[in-house]
Amino acid sequence: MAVSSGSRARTRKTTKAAANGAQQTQAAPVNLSDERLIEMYRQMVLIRRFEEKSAEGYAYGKIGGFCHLYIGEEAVAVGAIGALSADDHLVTHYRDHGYALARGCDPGAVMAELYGRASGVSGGRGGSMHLADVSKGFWGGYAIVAGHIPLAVGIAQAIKYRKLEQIVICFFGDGATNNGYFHESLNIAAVNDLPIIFLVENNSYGMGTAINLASRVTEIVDKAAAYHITAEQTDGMDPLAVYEATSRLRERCLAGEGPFLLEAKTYRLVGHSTADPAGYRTKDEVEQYRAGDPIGRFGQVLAERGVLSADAAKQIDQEMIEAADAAAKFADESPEPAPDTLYDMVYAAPLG
Amino acid sequence: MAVSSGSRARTRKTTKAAANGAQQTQAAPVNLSDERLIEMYRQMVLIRRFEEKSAEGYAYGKIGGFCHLYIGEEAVAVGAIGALSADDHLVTHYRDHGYALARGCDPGAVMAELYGRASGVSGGRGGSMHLADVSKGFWGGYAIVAGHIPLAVGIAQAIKYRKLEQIVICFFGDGATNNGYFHESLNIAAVNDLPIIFLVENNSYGMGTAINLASRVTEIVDKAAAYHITAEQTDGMDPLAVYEATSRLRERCLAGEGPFLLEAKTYRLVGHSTADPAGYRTKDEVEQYRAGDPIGRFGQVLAERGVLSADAAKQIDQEMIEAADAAAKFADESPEPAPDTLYDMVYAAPLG
Amino acid sequence: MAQITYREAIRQALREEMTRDERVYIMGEDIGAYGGSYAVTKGFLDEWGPDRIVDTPIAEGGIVGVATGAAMHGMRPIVEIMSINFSLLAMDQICNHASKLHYMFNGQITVPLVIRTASGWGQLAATHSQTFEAWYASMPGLKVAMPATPYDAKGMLISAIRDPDPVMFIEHSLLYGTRGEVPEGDYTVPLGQAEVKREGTDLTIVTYSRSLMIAQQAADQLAKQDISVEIVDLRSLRPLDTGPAVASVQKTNRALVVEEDWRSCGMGAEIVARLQEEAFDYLDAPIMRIAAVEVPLPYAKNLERLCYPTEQDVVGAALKLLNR
Amino acid sequence: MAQITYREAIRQALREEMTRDERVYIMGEDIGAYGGSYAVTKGFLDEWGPDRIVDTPIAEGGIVGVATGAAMHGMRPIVEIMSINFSLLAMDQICNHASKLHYMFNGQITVPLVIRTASGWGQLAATHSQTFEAWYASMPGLKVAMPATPYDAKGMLISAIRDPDPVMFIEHSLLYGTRGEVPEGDYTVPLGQAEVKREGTDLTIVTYSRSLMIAQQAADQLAKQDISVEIVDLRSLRPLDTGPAVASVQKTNRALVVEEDWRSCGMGAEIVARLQEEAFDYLDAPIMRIAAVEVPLPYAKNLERLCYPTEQDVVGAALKLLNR
Ligand SMILES: Cc1ncc(C[n+]2csc(CCOP(=O)(O)OP(=O)(O)O)c2C)c(N)n1
Ligand SMILES: Cc1ncc(C[n+]2csc(CCOP(=O)(O)OP(=O)(O)O)c2C)c(N)n1
Ligand SMILES: [Mg+2]
Ligand SMILES: [Mg+2]
Repeated sequence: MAVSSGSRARTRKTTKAAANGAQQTQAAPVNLSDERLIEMYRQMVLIRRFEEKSAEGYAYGKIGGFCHLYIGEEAVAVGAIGALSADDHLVTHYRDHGYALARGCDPGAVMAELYGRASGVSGGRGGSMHLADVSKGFWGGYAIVAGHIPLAVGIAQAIKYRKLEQIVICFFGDGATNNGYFHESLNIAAVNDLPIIFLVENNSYGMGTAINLASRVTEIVDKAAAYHITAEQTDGMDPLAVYEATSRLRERCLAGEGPFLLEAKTYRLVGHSTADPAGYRTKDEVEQYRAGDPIGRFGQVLAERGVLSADAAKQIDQEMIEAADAAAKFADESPEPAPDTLYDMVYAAPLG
Repeated sequence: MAVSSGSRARTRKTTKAAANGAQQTQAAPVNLSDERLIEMYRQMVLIRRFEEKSAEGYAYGKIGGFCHLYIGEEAVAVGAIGALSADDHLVTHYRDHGYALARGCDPGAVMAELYGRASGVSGGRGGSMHLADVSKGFWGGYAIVAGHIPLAVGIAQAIKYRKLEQIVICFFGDGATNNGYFHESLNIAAVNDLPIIFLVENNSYGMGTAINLASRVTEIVDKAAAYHITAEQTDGMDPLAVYEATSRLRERCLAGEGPFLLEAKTYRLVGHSTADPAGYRTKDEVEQYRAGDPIGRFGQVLAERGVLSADAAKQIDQEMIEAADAAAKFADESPEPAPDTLYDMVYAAPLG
Repeated sequence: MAQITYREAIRQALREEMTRDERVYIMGEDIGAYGGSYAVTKGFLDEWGPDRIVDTPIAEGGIVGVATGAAMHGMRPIVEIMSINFSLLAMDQICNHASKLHYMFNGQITVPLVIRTASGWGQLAATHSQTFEAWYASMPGLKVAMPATPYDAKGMLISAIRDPDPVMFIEHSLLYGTRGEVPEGDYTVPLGQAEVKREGTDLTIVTYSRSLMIAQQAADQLAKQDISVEIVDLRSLRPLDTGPAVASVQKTNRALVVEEDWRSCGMGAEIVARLQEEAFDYLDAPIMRIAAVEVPLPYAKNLERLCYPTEQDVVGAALKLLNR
Repeated sequence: MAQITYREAIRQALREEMTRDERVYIMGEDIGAYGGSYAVTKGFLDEWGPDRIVDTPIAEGGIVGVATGAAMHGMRPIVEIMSINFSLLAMDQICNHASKLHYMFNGQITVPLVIRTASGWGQLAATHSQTFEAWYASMPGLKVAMPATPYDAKGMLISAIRDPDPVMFIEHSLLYGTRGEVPEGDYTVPLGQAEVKREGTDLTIVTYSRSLMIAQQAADQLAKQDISVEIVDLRSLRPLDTGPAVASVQKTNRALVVEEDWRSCGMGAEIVARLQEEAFDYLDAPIMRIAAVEVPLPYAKNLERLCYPTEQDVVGAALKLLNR
């Protein structure tokens, strides 16, 4: 009978290609105006500066609980979310500051959420891991690893049932792909042909566990074969590559060809959370990735294209530092949620 | 970047081959003595006649709860379990009468379990879905779909830790492969290189839901690519094919090359349980499979090889009818569990 | 009024709401071609088609999550989980997701989701004979309904479907065939309201779901001994309406809880705790609990029979409570 | 005796048992290279190597199942689940599998499994701030330990590891840094035994885990008002040893339960139910419960502070119980 040749040894060698007959393809040229390119750069810098400010807020005890920074991964959120329309939907995991900012949430309202203030995007009830702005189709960050994937599939199911011209993008990490929810969700999405892109941020670690200790399969695209879902890898340190892939897959979702899995190779340049010194990685490894910092890289690309001068870059950086400072100031000056709201909204329709 | 070509359209066409580059291979010739071949035939007939007797017991109200018959799938249990050594381990789902009999459990003790009697293999506490004989390495049937797969992986983990010369075989259905436990278990088994064969009985239905309504992937071997596990398909209506594949993969497990996934294509010739009239399948479909009844087919093979005469076959059948009758008689005459044992064995070490 | 079964009452509620509201649809394992493991949705696939009767893979966690997502984005999903025992596989989705979102996201998200599932038993052995209503009843953000009669089943299911919050709607496999009066067409029984199902003066029995039947039978028997039993059917377990039970105990001064869950940490414990909090001075005797025996439920019929409360258990407890 | 932390007490128990018994090993997410999310296993990977300190993928259900299987075949696994909140993803394995097998298979299988997990909170928001001990305490076949002090933590963990049954061993994130006297080396505190942690005459407080700390602080404060409080620490929640609490109530005639779970259907309900069953005639007032507020726990510090019982809540309730 049939013998699969997808053995461990063979596939581990082909790290760059998907095991199931994948090929290297060149990213299609991206047609974006200079303004859009600069806007993307601004967003990336905003996220970086915002995150640095978050780390500071955490150190000062203004932010509590768990706080997961997006430093190093900015290109993914900015590229992918930049490819969405205003009607599309996002569902994300807890490392969610970057998505919120890329989706255009006000940095003050995001920081206020981290500070646990009434003016926060979730009224101070959710905190860092649970940002949401449903008016923008941003259905929230979720803190149970992989638990949000079926929710995203459900939104896509509603879209299909309601015959809307929308797609869903669901962000999660490499670690989440080892969880049962990943499996059940991709299978359900596939068998129902739903308009959803599963965007895996492969940063090679789930918390402190290296990807190869958690699975034989370190190229996440390989996992899509189990659902007959078409999968792609993209360079998650390059916002244009992510933008291009997302745009293309989004169109295909609208054409009824979904779902898709998009793997963005990326790296977090800081610890898993603000509490993590990340002793499980070598300095060398981190330095190597730091040298390819996506902001520096994208700045250079834009400089080479003549879109962004050194001065302009400096000015953007200054503006974003100020924006982050202003966000922190806004948060700090915002009132805490009123104690008498504690029991509000446990139910949409309280009874008895 | 890399683009996977494992798209739905392409793969759906290659129904006979695994999507990831699978090839058709010829089953290696099986070297079994005439005695063993006849013994396998006897086991298949025993299971068939036993199951018919179970249906009768259910109809008469001797058996309660859920009762899932193995009729049509006998070749899988007999072939696979026939390839194991006495030290190996089995963990199975609830459709488990066939495994118990193929592993050599006394038919009387099995039937007594179905009848809920103290002389049952599980003392009458487990019933049809929870047969076990740990002295034979048969760790039981389990009634939560896919819930036993991690248990089987754990037994394999213990084997590896304890450096034992043993393997585990874990039986489950096509429907179970859509569950999160399947995913988590295969991944954990793979990353730890455990000596286990996941044997999927693909009978094209999970209860009343056709396989293609539950997943895009109807050839279960395709799912193994997501774990970089080597997978094979075998003809689950041919005990020799199943035997050959299991023997070979068992050797490889012992050599440290595990885990493996083995998909046996089979069909249940009766309803999901004794309560199911199976209205979701066409008569034609059932008739087609009935024509290829594995017992008839195997009998013919043995006849052609000159191992089994028509008379001998008839005699075996008669003996197995009698064995099933005797099992039912034994069960019926066995006492119920003593009421004062109700609280026994909630704990191995009751406290306070 | 027509006498119909509990099963048929639920079918009526489902069909009427699916007719009334296009956003209502049903998802679950084997609800379509198979017709539902307890035949509740038999024929629905033909009637409504595969967009509204959605057969799913065997993936309770995924299914509940998907339905939750659909509810977030404008649908009114009803998920059938064959057995409450399998809801353990969806526990995280029910409790960490569906029940939390409205509050955690400050009212931005609502989850109008109904999870229909069945409690019950009948030689199904340890993993298929449990009931977990007390767990769900502890969960803020979730509503829990557990009707005992066809009338309540239909009226409460309609309420649940129209409710904007997630509702665990817990049926009972041994009630599906029971009959009672049910009006055709639209009516609702509100969630969160207990009801006195039998008036009496000597003793209060607080109960819900199938145990109501046992309690009624016991009350009939006790009536022959001139003992007058009042029975309060909780119907909803969250929010839990203890008003009628408290009022009843203030009258009878003696109370007994009957349930099919294990005794330790079951609903009975909560009811006892509240009654003694709210009616301490009225109690002439400790409140008693009749519940399932605390073992993994055995398959053998003779053993299983020892595990669940019987009419005789209730009668015995009542007599003991009354010192008779 | 050395004063060490609750964390260090647990570390000692783990190391001593791993030294004593080769079959003991630890599995869990980020217990190796990361050192454990609460640093309980920090350094263990270097000390014991990857066969005995097994980092796993993020798959709570799978992990508990795998450990159960290993326990069946001769190992003594200890699984760490980072947070009791994530145990919902393993609920089916814990309840439908590990807890059932010994009984369901008529004693053929035993499951000497320890699941270590942490209750606790601290601006972790709704999905990371719950505690589910009452659910586990309802499960036949499972044992549940929830120690409050370093001494009990070490002694009970050793007992749990040596026990042939599955044990949920529930630690508390806010206790890891607390200190107490702990002997070096081998000693055990038996599972299933409550202990009087403070003797008194006016009022009984029944509690466990971190709430013991709150209760002690409240008792200190009440002592200044000449109110003498007896505190019973349950320590194990299944089997639940109510003996010391009943004896205490027979002496004080007034009882108060303090817990961090939500009030409805929490441990407190079961304790109240049992105390009124076993000491009804001794009670001069309804038993009170101090528990967490029934909302999905909010992130904001000022709101969260309103949710969990404080020393002041306990003092207030005690005064009320004593009509002062
Ligand atoms: C069910 C569950 N288990 C464990 C955790 C703890 N945890 C939080 S983040 C994380 C790692 C996730 O890794 P990955 O999916 O790769 O995302 P990344 O943080 O790398 O972006 C873990 C284990 C959790 N939040 N939920
Ligand atoms: C978690 C869970 N969900 C649902 C069920 C009900 N159920 C029992 S068997 C079955 C179908 C399983 O199909 P498959 O895995 O293909 O095995 P087969 O019966 O075809 O051999 C279902 C849905 C269950 N027992 N457990
Ligand atoms: Mg990661
Ligand atoms: Mg099947």
